[in-house]
Amino acid sequence: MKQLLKNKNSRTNMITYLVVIVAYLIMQTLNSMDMLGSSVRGYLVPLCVYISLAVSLNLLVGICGELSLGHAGFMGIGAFSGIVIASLLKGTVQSDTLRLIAAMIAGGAMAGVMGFLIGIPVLRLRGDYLAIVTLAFGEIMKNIVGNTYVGVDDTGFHFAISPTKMRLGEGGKYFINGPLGATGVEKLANFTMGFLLVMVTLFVVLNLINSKEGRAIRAVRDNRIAAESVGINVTAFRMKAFVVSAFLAGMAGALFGLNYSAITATKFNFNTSINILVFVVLGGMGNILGSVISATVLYILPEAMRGLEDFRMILYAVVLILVMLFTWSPKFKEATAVFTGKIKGIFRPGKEAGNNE
Amino acid sequence: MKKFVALLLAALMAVSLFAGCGASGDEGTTPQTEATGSASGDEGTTPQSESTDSANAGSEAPALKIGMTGPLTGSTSEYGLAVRGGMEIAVEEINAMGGLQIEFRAEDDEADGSDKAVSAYNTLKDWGMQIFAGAVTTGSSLAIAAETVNDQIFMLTPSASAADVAMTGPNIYQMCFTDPNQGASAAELMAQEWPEAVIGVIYDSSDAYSSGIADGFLSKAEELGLNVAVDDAAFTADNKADLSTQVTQCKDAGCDMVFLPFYYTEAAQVLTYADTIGYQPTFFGCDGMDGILNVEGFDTSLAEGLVLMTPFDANATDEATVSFVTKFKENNDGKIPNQFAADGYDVIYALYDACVAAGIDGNTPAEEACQLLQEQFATLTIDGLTGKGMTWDENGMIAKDPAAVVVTDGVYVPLG
Amino acid sequence: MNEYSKKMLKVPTYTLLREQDMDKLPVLDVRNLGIDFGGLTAVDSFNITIGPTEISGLIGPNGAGKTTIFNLLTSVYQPTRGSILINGIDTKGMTTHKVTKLGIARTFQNIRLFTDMTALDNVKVGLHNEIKCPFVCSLFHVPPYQKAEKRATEKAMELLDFMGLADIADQKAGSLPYGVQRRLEIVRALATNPSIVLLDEPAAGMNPSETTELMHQIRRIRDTFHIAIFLIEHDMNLVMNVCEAIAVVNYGRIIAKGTPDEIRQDPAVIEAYLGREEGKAEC
Amino acid sequence: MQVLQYLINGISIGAVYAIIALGYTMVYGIAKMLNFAHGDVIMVGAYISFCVTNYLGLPAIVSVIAAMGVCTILGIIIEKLAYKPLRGTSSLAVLITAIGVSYFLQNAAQLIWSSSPKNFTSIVTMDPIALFDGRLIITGEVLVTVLISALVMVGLTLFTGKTKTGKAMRAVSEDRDAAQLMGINVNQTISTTFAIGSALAAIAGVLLCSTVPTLMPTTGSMPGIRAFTAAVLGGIGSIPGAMLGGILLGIIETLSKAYLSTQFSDAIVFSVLIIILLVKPAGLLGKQVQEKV
Repeated sequence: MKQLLKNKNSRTNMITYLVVIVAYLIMQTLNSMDMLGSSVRGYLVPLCVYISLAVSLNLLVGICGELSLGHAGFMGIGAFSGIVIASLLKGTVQSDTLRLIAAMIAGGAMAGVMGFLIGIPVLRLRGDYLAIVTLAFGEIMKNIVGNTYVGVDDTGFHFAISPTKMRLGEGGKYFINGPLGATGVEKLANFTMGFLLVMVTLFVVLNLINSKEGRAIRAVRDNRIAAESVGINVTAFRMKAFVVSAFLAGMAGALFGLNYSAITATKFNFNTSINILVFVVLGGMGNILGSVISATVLYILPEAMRGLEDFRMILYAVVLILVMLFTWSPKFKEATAVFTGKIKGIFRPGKEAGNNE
Repeated sequence: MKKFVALLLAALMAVSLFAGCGASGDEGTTPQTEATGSASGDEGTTPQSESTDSANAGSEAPALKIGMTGPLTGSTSEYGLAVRGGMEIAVEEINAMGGLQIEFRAEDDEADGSDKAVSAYNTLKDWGMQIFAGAVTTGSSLAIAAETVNDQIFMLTPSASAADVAMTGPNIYQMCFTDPNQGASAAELMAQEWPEAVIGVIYDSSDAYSSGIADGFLSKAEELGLNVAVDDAAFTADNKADLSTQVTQCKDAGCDMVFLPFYYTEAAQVLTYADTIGYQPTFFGCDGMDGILNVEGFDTSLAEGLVLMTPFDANATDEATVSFVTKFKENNDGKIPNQFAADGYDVIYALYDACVAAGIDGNTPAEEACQLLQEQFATLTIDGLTGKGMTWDENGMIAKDPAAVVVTDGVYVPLG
Repeated sequence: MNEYSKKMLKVPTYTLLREQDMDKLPVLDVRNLGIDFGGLTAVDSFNITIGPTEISGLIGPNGAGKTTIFNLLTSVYQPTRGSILINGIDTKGMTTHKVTKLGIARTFQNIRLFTDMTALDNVKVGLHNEIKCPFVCSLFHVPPYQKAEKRATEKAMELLDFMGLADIADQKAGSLPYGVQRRLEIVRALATNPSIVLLDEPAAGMNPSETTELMHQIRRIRDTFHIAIFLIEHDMNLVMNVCEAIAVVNYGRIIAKGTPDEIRQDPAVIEAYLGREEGKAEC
Repeated sequence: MQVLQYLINGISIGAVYAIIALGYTMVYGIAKMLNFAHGDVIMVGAYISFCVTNYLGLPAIVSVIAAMGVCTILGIIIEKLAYKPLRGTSSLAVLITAIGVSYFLQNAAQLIWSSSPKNFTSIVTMDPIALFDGRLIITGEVLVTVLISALVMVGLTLFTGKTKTGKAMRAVSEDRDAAQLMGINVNQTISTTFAIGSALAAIAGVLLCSTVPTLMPTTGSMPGIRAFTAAVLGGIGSIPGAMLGGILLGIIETLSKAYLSTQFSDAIVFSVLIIILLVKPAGLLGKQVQEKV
């Protein structure tokens, strides 16, 4: 353990886990003491979902250096397949928790398979071209899911991707009803499961980063040609990262879908993908704890600003721009460096401020 | 070590922000949220009333808290803002009458249909909402409906028209027509007035409202044996910038009647393009079409002969409508209200009438109000801006006359 | 293998083999290699055979196509003509990482280290294929993986120590001095367990004492790991002292091949390359 | 005949995409950033033009000039405040800031002009040309849009090829550091690019709303993304590529709606994009840059 803490990476990881666990315990305690309002209780699950999405996208954007604009597409696949699986298992599996887990795994698997299939052609592209193709993928998914019908009636299970409404027999029930989306979904999600999802996501992503796979992925990002020259199969590694990221997004999507009684395909649009990307970039590329914190803050922010009424979204935009400028601008970084240097100088008299190097 | 402390601090800050939010949410009406969306400058109650049942017992009953969610920002905010505007007028009028006072609050749900919608609703719940008068869009209503069933909060949506909304629970009622019903009535009307017409249908396949009506229309049309030549001219929210193809399809199929079950925003586009290419069929719209004559810059002559089924006519000369339209214009920079605003207005009055009849006031717990209102709505009959003698069936769906009008010289004239 | 050996005997003129390698399979055997870039022939009729423990050099004026040849050997470019056999296996159509697995490793003219990673991690990336552990194992950090990882760290440290870089193991590669970066790149190449290492101007940017040190190290690498080394270098002192065989290219073609002494006296080389001796300082 | 009509419809919307894409591609080529706020500058341009004609009663041409002026200033301000401080950092950071700017413009427009749609009166007063007894109709908007986007394309090509500023732009686009060393004021050049891009956005906004009359605060966002797609399709950074990509995208969209499926037309359009990029990874007219080893 001592040795573990010596390693800087493992120390950062421990902190990340610790922060999440402590936050969970605090929220759970407050919740059990009935000290949370409905709105805060309402945030808990989607917040966990967005944290997971941000962390899994960070694997792709921050660690691999691949810009993806279609993360919400994977989330959507996960959500809808999770909903279908949860509904189908209703009669056979009694435990809600087991059903939720099954739905999440199915959602993840479905998204992972999709990620793999898309990855085969797409991962040949790089940079902004990869970005536009992932955007295209998200739009295709949204369009197709919006015309998908899944349901059961007396004659059994029905599935159709069709421009005209699929009709079920008398007493049939739609799980996914085209543009209306999934309605009458049983709410299985809960905060503990959200917390577990975050932990699993963190575990997978952090372990991946700190394994030989992660080392290889970082090498590929740093210098693709050199990585290839030492025998690293670049395409395979991009694919692995892509599929893992899609899988995690699918799991998060399934939890999200099962947290609401109705959901439509339009939720998983470009804007949602962009929002997740904003969490990642603001939290710092490759900084997992940063993603967790920025997803939390940015998700809560517009909610906390409800009091501003019609000015809410415009102020959110202003805050977003300002935060980006403050965290990324070289000038501002310089200014803060000088500032912290001065502070250090106060505490360490005798040494010239800002001249510590 | 320094970094560790820094990170821990950051984390603690995040947690405290989170918890801080929780606390403020819990109190419901912090000063900053108090002003929100409430059109209640002149009410007699203190906004600090934390809960509805205990604090003010004995003194005069606090105001009844009615909440609404809808898109107040974003691409569909037009509808949310209209409903809010209509509701605010009704609340002002009611509060001015004395008697039962209403405190009203609107929250932005961004027409999101999942997390944002539920969180807007939760914010209202924390505020102490007793009756829910939303949501505006079908997606958000579907997501919130299940919550209201759990919480036993009465829900009367002004404009969420999918049949599934009311079917979610016994506590959910609708003020507008349900989509399949509206589609079916349109088909019936066509069969009656234009039995020989060659019909084309253009609809928004990414929108529940539009595809719901189209679906209801097509199945009824099949039953009635109408001649539908084009039934798949759909568009989506992403590609509605260009509707020329769909219009051309109808033109090429020789349609002399084109059914447009979507909002006037896109309809204006269809009418303009059809005019450009000299295509002059009879256009037939639904309640979402109301408002087309008031689009700024729109040449109303293009809408000449347009048939639409709307429950509301802003140009009507009856006293109620005139007064409503005047007030709405005053409050909204001269904007003319559409049926969304009228539905919102009617919702507040329906709730008010029912509450007065059932003796519900600011002290009634939401669950109790929910029960009482359900009993009331079973027998309630309302005369409003969007219809006379409106009643509700046991599913919570409204029964009102689908008044069909035809645009003549820039105003609505009853059909026939 | 026999088949191959027979072939070798048929075309003895290609070889620059040292005597002790005569009865062994050559590690690199290039036949009639050529590449065109949009009508422009960059390399043509390039033939070379390198024995398993040979140190050979590739020299030629700037723009002669030396680095292009290295890129062809490591499949960064696919050749238009000819064949490359590494340890007897044809690399036609293979990607770079596959060719690396056949036993060829390289350094780059414009150093390509993983600048954001530590020196140790750079070497461990080179050891990637040595850590044999399935994806799931490394994902869950199971004990066998941790053991393999530990072994890799030890091996990487050994390699760093070999080149005298053990004390900078924890420093970011990008922050190291130029000469150290060059040596680190060699260590990373060695980590892939190659049978031949291609060094692209290993002494570029080094001062004379560093260069002398490098010469010793190049010999030591061959003698310790028993591998072949093929290097591009402009520093004639290094080339003539270290290489046992030299090939000279100009305009993409070999103009001379032989021992350092033979090259020194070759009239074609003198004309094309050494003739510009007075300009040597500029190189 | 039917096919021709669909083709013309496709070219009509495609030319609008093209002119928006020209703005995207120019900014991308030189500043190397995806300016997701471009679509919203278009919207602002359209609103300005609408206000000038409808509220001030001035002729259409004045409204276009006014829109260009306002958008140019807006573009410069956005660049100075939001993008310039981040120059030289991760391009992703600028992308996110651009998204912030996009949100800002949309919400500001909602506060200023309200969210109710306005019906934009076409600036083209030409009557449609009816051919083959009215079975084929070419609207004035189509002709004007195609003409103007072609003019803009040629103009931009000449500008970047012949003028000093244009050459500086190309130099910055090729190699920013080298250009700086050659004495080119990179910041100035990039600001000029934004100014030109924003002026183009104003024209694009007017043309977009002349073709598609509904004007709302979100009017620019979806065509913006489509145009971005078109720019990538044609090879982002390439001026003729943007034109080709835009027209092609419009045609594909219209034909897939007409003959394949209206419901799945989004999926079809984006699938075509993916397929084209797989065959030509740098877009139709884009330069494939080989990484030097």
